[in-house]
Amino acid sequence: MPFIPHTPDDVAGMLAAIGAGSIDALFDEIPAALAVAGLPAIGPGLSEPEVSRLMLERAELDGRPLCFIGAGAYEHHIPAAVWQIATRGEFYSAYTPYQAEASQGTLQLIYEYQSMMASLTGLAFSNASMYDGATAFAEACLMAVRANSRSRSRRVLTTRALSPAYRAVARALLAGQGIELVELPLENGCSSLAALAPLAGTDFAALAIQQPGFLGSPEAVDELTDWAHTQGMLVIGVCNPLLLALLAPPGEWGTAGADIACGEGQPLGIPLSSGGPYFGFLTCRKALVRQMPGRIVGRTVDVDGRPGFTLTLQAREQHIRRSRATSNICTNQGLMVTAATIFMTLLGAEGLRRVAAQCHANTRALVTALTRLPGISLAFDTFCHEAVLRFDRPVAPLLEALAAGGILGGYDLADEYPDLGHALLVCATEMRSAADIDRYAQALGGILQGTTAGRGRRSRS
Amino acid sequence: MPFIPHTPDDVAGMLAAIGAGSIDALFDEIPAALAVAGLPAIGPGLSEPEVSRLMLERAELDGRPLCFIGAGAYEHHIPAAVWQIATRGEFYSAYTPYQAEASQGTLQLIYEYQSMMASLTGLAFSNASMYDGATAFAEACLMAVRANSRSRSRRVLTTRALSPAYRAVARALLAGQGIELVELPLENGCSSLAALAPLAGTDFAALAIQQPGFLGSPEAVDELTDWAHTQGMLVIGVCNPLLLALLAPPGEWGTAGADIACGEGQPLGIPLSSGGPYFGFLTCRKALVRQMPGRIVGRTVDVDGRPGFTLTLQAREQHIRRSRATSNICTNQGLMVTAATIFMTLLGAEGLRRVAAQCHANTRALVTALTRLPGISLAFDTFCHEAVLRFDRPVAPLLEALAAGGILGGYDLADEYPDLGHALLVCATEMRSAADIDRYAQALGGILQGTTAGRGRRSRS
Amino acid sequence: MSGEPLIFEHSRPGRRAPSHAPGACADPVGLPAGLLRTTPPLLPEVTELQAVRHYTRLSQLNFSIDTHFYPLGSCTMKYNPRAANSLAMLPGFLARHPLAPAGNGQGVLACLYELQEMLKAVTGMQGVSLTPMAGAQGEFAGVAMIRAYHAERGDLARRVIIVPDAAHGTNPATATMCGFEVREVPTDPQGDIDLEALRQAVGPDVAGIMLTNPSTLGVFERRITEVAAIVHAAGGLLYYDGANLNAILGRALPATMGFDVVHINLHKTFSTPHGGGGPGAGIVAVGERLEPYLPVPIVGERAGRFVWLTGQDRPRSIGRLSAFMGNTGILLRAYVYMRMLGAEGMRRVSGYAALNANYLMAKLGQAGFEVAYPQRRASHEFIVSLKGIARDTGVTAMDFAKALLDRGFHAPTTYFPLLVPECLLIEPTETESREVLDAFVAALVAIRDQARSDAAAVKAAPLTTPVRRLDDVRAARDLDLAWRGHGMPANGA
Amino acid sequence: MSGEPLIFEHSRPGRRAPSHAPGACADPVGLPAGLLRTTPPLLPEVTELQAVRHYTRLSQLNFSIDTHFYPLGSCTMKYNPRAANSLAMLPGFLARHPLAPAGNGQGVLACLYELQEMLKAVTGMQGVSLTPMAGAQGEFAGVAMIRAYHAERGDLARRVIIVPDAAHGTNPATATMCGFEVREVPTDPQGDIDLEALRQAVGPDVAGIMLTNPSTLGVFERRITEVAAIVHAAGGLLYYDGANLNAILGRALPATMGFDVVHINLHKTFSTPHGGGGPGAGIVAVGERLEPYLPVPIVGERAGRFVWLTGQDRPRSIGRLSAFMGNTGILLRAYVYMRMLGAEGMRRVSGYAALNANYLMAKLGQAGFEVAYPQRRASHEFIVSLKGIARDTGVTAMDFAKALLDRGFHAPTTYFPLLVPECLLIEPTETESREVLDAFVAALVAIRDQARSDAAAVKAAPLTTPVRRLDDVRAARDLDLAWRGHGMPANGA
Ligand SMILES: Cc1ncc(COP(=O)(O)O)c(C=O)c1O
Ligand SMILES: Cc1ncc(COP(=O)(O)O)c(C=O)c1O
Repeated sequence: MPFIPHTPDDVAGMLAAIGAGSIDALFDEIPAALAVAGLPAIGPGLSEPEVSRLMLERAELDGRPLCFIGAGAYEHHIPAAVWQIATRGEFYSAYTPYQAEASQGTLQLIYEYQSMMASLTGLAFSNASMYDGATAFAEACLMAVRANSRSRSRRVLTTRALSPAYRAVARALLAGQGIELVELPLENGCSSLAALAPLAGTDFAALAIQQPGFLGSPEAVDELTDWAHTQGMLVIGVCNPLLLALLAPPGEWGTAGADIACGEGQPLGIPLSSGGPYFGFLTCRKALVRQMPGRIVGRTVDVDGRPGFTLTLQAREQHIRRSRATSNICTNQGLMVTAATIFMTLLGAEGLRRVAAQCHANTRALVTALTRLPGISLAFDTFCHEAVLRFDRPVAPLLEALAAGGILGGYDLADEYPDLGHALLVCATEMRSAADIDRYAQALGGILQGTTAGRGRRSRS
Repeated sequence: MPFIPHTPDDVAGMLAAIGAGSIDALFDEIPAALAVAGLPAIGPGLSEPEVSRLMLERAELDGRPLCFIGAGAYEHHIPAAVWQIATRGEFYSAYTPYQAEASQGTLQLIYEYQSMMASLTGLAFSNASMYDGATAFAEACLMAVRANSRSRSRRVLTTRALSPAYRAVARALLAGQGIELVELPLENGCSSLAALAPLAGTDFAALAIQQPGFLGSPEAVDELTDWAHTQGMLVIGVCNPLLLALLAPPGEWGTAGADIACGEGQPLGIPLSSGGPYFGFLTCRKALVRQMPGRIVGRTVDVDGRPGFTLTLQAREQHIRRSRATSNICTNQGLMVTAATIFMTLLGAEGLRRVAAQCHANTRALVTALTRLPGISLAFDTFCHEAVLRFDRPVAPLLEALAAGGILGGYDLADEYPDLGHALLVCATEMRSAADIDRYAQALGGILQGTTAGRGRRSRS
Repeated sequence: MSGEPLIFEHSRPGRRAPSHAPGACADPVGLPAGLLRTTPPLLPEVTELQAVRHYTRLSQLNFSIDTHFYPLGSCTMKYNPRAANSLAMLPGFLARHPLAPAGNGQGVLACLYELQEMLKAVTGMQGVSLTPMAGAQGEFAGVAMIRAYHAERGDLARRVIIVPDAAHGTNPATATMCGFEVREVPTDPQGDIDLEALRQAVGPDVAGIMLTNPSTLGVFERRITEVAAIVHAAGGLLYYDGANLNAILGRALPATMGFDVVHINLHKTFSTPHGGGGPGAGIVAVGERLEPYLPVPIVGERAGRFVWLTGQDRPRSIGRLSAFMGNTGILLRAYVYMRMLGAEGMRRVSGYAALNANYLMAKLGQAGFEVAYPQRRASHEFIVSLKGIARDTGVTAMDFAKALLDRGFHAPTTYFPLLVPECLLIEPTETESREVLDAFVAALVAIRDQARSDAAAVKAAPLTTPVRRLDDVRAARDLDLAWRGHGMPANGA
Repeated sequence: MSGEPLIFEHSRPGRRAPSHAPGACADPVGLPAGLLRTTPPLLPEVTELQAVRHYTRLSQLNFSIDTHFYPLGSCTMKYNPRAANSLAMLPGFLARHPLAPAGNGQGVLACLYELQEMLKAVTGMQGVSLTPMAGAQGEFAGVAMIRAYHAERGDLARRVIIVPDAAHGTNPATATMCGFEVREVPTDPQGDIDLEALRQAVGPDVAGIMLTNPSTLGVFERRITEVAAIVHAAGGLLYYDGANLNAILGRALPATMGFDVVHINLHKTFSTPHGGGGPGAGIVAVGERLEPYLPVPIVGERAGRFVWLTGQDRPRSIGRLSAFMGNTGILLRAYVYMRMLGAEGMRRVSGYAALNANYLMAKLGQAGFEVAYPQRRASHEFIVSLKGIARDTGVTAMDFAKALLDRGFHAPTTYFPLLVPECLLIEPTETESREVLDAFVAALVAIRDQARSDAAAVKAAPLTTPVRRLDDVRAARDLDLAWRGHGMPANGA
């Protein structure tokens, strides 16, 4: 009986104490018509050696291609200490810190996390995490709609330079409450400033912009923020937290700074892992904190006057406020926050800055190498750590050929941005070496010439 | 400065407190003629991402062949919990528990380990570990020579059925003290009982036997033990601790039981890892404990009468007894003992027994499959979890061809046991499936027929 | 501060001990200077040793399953197998980019596909989406599907979701997020839903009902078939909050009970870790009617290869709930656990969870504690009310909770469900031994004895934890949510 | 029992919660029944949760570098980088069988080969063998090589190894294991070896001398060149105990000092973990004269491939010291660490280790503590003698050690080296910050103050550890070294 400690004696003694004849008898309140005898569609249990072998085989099934995809999830080096500490049982197997006195480890760590995120984004307060960057964005929109007392609309102005996936998630999450997203068009890979004028005077609860934009180019965040504020909108900044070591934080955009910042925490020490678990971060100006969704930890004192940490402002949350809560979120992404906090501690401001700068330098090198090939050009001149390349032919077959040679060449923009022509979003993080970039360029050159790359898909350099 | 916390201010302040002008000045007692300015042959430091990439590449360089080698180190399933707990910082980064009050975790664990090893081997007392099975064997011989007051010889009788590596190590370690190993010849893969008679009356301090023998066959431990005892020798049993869940423990051999048991702890949750770190275990009869080398933990009470654990019988050890110590061992294999103790706890007696029985069953299946091939026969009928196969041609070229196909076919006995002809020691632990065994048989069949195995070397089934 | 300073207090300006980042790298070329950061963020400057020591020490301040009995009702804090952790974290799984083509993920997709199939089996449902990232998001997906269903039929008047008064807070909060109003129905004295009140509550404005069965009161809703008939007859759909599935695993199927949609907290029944707050995974399973609306992506199979089904394949889907594919790593852990249990192991889960809960309930009842529904079977959890003791001694459920910490037990859930005064919701789970349960009973008895002899002593608890009772009022009033630097006020910009 | 029962006390007969072993399997066929075990060994029967909880709790009872400052002199308890751990435990490394052909181990052999080369560089020696499994086995290898050297020359009268009185216990013990007699030489008042006594001690019966430099007194042996000349002139060889190499890394080379052979404790200078007792790695490096005798195996290179060199390739070798290849996993950790440091990082190790030691010595001297060699530079460690305080107050070095535990510091090494009364051998290492050192000074001052005002209070320490002072006499007298089952006497068979 894997995981079950009961001896036959235990079972007999316990049933006697209960006054029941068998374990099955404990289910006698289930109406007979509803009772099932088992789960025939589920096979027999596997021992740990058996399941280990199965998973090892599956983990190795697909090789380890060289990855040049970014588009919202990034391969960065994760210090070994991060997960060795985060998976310690005391962090890994605890619940939400409801009993503060028995959870000071988790609580203090979250307080430290909140401090780091507040400082990274240049805003006053952070919550303890959202599910991922996309849901954090949706909750930021909801928060803005609730908080902007000057606006009577249920509309948020956003832009096609903001991640298509984030916009899709926000649409799914906001639909029920009748909140609508309106999108600024693109101009040169960025939100069109020219498109602002016609919108002046229209009632929007908020403007949401992403820095850098999904296509890698920096947005004119100062102009956009100031314009939105003059229009009575709140400003939501969506950011890659790693790049915030290098780029101006939302709290410093324009004259007054953005009001809310959010984004995907994955770059801060979270493995790619096919898409999750990641975590969303969410920070805001002081005045908005009571509209914040999710858990928040505060520092206070105990009866002896010693400092300590506890969940606070719980009156916003579903377990107290129920149908009038700021959100339905309960379980968040605690363990990811644990890892991210250790990651930020190990890297420090200077370490984050270096990683960000190196990503930029590597992507620049990649762009240089690929645009030397015939029929490939850089779409938008200014970029941060990813860039759009324009091709003279459809990208999909090229990506397929690259993948067959063990290279993931980038993110094809054909579906989401057909107006960009044959366009590919590429990214070379600090993990890609000069040799990796060279290998990509060689392979693509070969494919373009009609020859195949001809290298084994598993080797890395 | 990786790993060094000092800020420039710290350095200045600390040098001022010392009254030194620079860090280099702190080395001014090193005569100028001896001082070197650096280590030109050593390259620049690598960042963690760089060294990680290097090691990942090296770890994956050689593929993962299917292994049918045993010969003293065995691939067993290691429950995930074992190393997740053993590498917790509190175990991983502690020193020898000199300060008992600050080391109760390690001390209690060793006490539990000693209890388990004592019970597994059927002897009274265990120490806290030796370096590996081979050095444990050598120390057992030394111990026996010191302890056997009836013997005036510095000779230990052993046998060719005992691991050649262990005998080699013992020779290296005993040479300085003029202790000699005499070897019983083989008969049918086991120690020759017929060879005993001529030795009767010869003075040996001890008889050392391995159960099962290196060639996989069980020794007549009862007869050997009783004979040795009648001759006034002590008896040293060398065992695979995993198999002790199935086989009679040394403490129960013959009428009185062996006096000392030792062996390689690797099968108890220690990864193969190219040969180490493993650990040696050593247990003995109560009367011999003061001749035991190495650390020993005892249970006692504190000043409040609470039970607690501490290093004990330290007067045997080098840091107290110096040149008259029972051994020079100081650092042992503590972390491996931590892992092994968790391993034995998770498996329990029944789990160990099942693993041992499954290894036997798999090796039997392997023998059946391979002896169906032409020119291959089983050398010795009775075997435990490895067996000797006899070939009609040299084994080395076959092993090479198998290795090219991703199969490690066994341990070639040509060097150590040329008298056995073309002989191969094979082992299929519980980790080898029926499909694995089939793959081996197919591949070998193909090679014998002059065709190559033709399977990719990385795939496992 | 529990004796351990903030990580910022270990920091010193100018400390530079990096080994994790590339060497110094110039600022990016080509980016407008105005977009660059001018003052670095306030992150600590410490060595790896300082970081490791700090977070190791912090970890030791926590209670957790790996260190303590943790009978937190509704949360199912049972053992999280270590194999699930290490197998989900195999380098091959961790390295895979979410946007890598499916051809590059057949290993992980095979696991997810089989997980979908197993989840259909344990619920009796016809379709599964793994994407919701926690129970509450699973609820969102379910209610959004109910909404989409009515909307597609043009049945736009259904603006109400019915929720029992004992429901978890996420249920009403979810209904609101989906744009519904909440209508509460009461519980009858036996702990079942009040059928008369339910009949009153349903009508043409009702989109559906959210229920958990066994309910948060720890008892099985015996007239569930009738409940389903009433709601379905009125044109509403039934949502099953699967937080309590542990109690009936392999014993009854939500589909047979009449539910149209269910979420399952994999971090409860299927024992993925809760990580001090998350991540979870709140997969949804649906019957035929709601199948078209499942959130994407879903894993499909085509010609022996696994593929992602997205909005293009499933145009009636309520859409995407995460940027990529939910909490994949958690899904893998649940997959490993389910494969290890197999059919028999799953039935054992509910069997032994019920055995432990009923035993604990019987023992506490015999020891004189007031059990909320003494005539009922406990499910995998049950409620003790300390109303009487609180009245007699002034010692409350909260005081008991704190006193338990001093005795080495995590407290049960307190003050939930809201309708039982001074309640403890106790869920021992199937992975705890009888010895632990007996020790827990002894601790509660000892605390009650102390409450009678020296109430103040109980109210002074905890004494042995890193901090004692915290000033929550001050925490909410003088908000200190972030460290701002040495000598800076707590509140900041 | 520190509050945590023995694992055996968590066990219950009949508990069967296996998930790690294959299903039930019949007893082997063909084995004589008489060879089979009749009563199962007394191993615990517990669930995985019980095991995990028990050993997690036990771990929390330890001090360790990851949780505490651990200034254990001679032991070099500095930070063990976590990357070294995870990289040495990559599945590809762990899975490799030691008897797999070298062609199947080019990755690991490349690391070991480069490690050999780096170790030559840091010692100045010509040959390296990685096989010794700890410092003491490195010593054995070294002295055995010296023995083989003399023996091969027919110089059989050399039966003595000289060892300074301050030497570590392993030095004389090793000499004995190698069949030598030990002759001690004294230390002069400045902490250097007494040259006059050495001249007396050498002679045709002397095989060699074992020294560590800096010595265990924490000072550099300034006249090492003279020492070498004296010993060499008498026909002896010089052995360097590299336990203190951390102090001179990149500053001086044992080869240049005149040593013929050196061992290095990789678990000290090269920061592999000590694991609560081991494993270590005690590699040996030798000059030309001893090169042929190095223990096997050694990693060689042939035509661009790495190979194992064994006894067949090296017939004059002293032989094999482990069944396979020593503590390979530890060697990989040291390799990672050395690659991360590089040349500059290695010099920083000795520089900052010396800075910390000299700073701490200066601060303690200024605070009025009696430093053993105040006129000397400290190496990476130094000695404080509490003789005066012990005389005045009765509070001993042992009492100070225990009182430090209560203040959250592991104690320094006490009562070693034996020749300084009431000594503390203090080694802060380079990875500790100035703040920690200052706090440590403050703690020692506070203990001394308490010793003067209330000696009994210091002698009562520790109070905050899981147990208080233990009865060592009883431990040695009423030997209880193993649990024998419920209700069984401790001593057993
Ligand atoms: C009954 C019930 N429903 C819903 C939830 C919400 O699940 P989650 O925390 O995963 O969002 C919980 C758990 O907290 C619960 O106990
Ligand atoms: C000076 C000195 N020599 C030798 C040794 C023995 O090394 P090991 O413990 O690795 O056997 C030590 C360490 O304990 C030591 O400090």
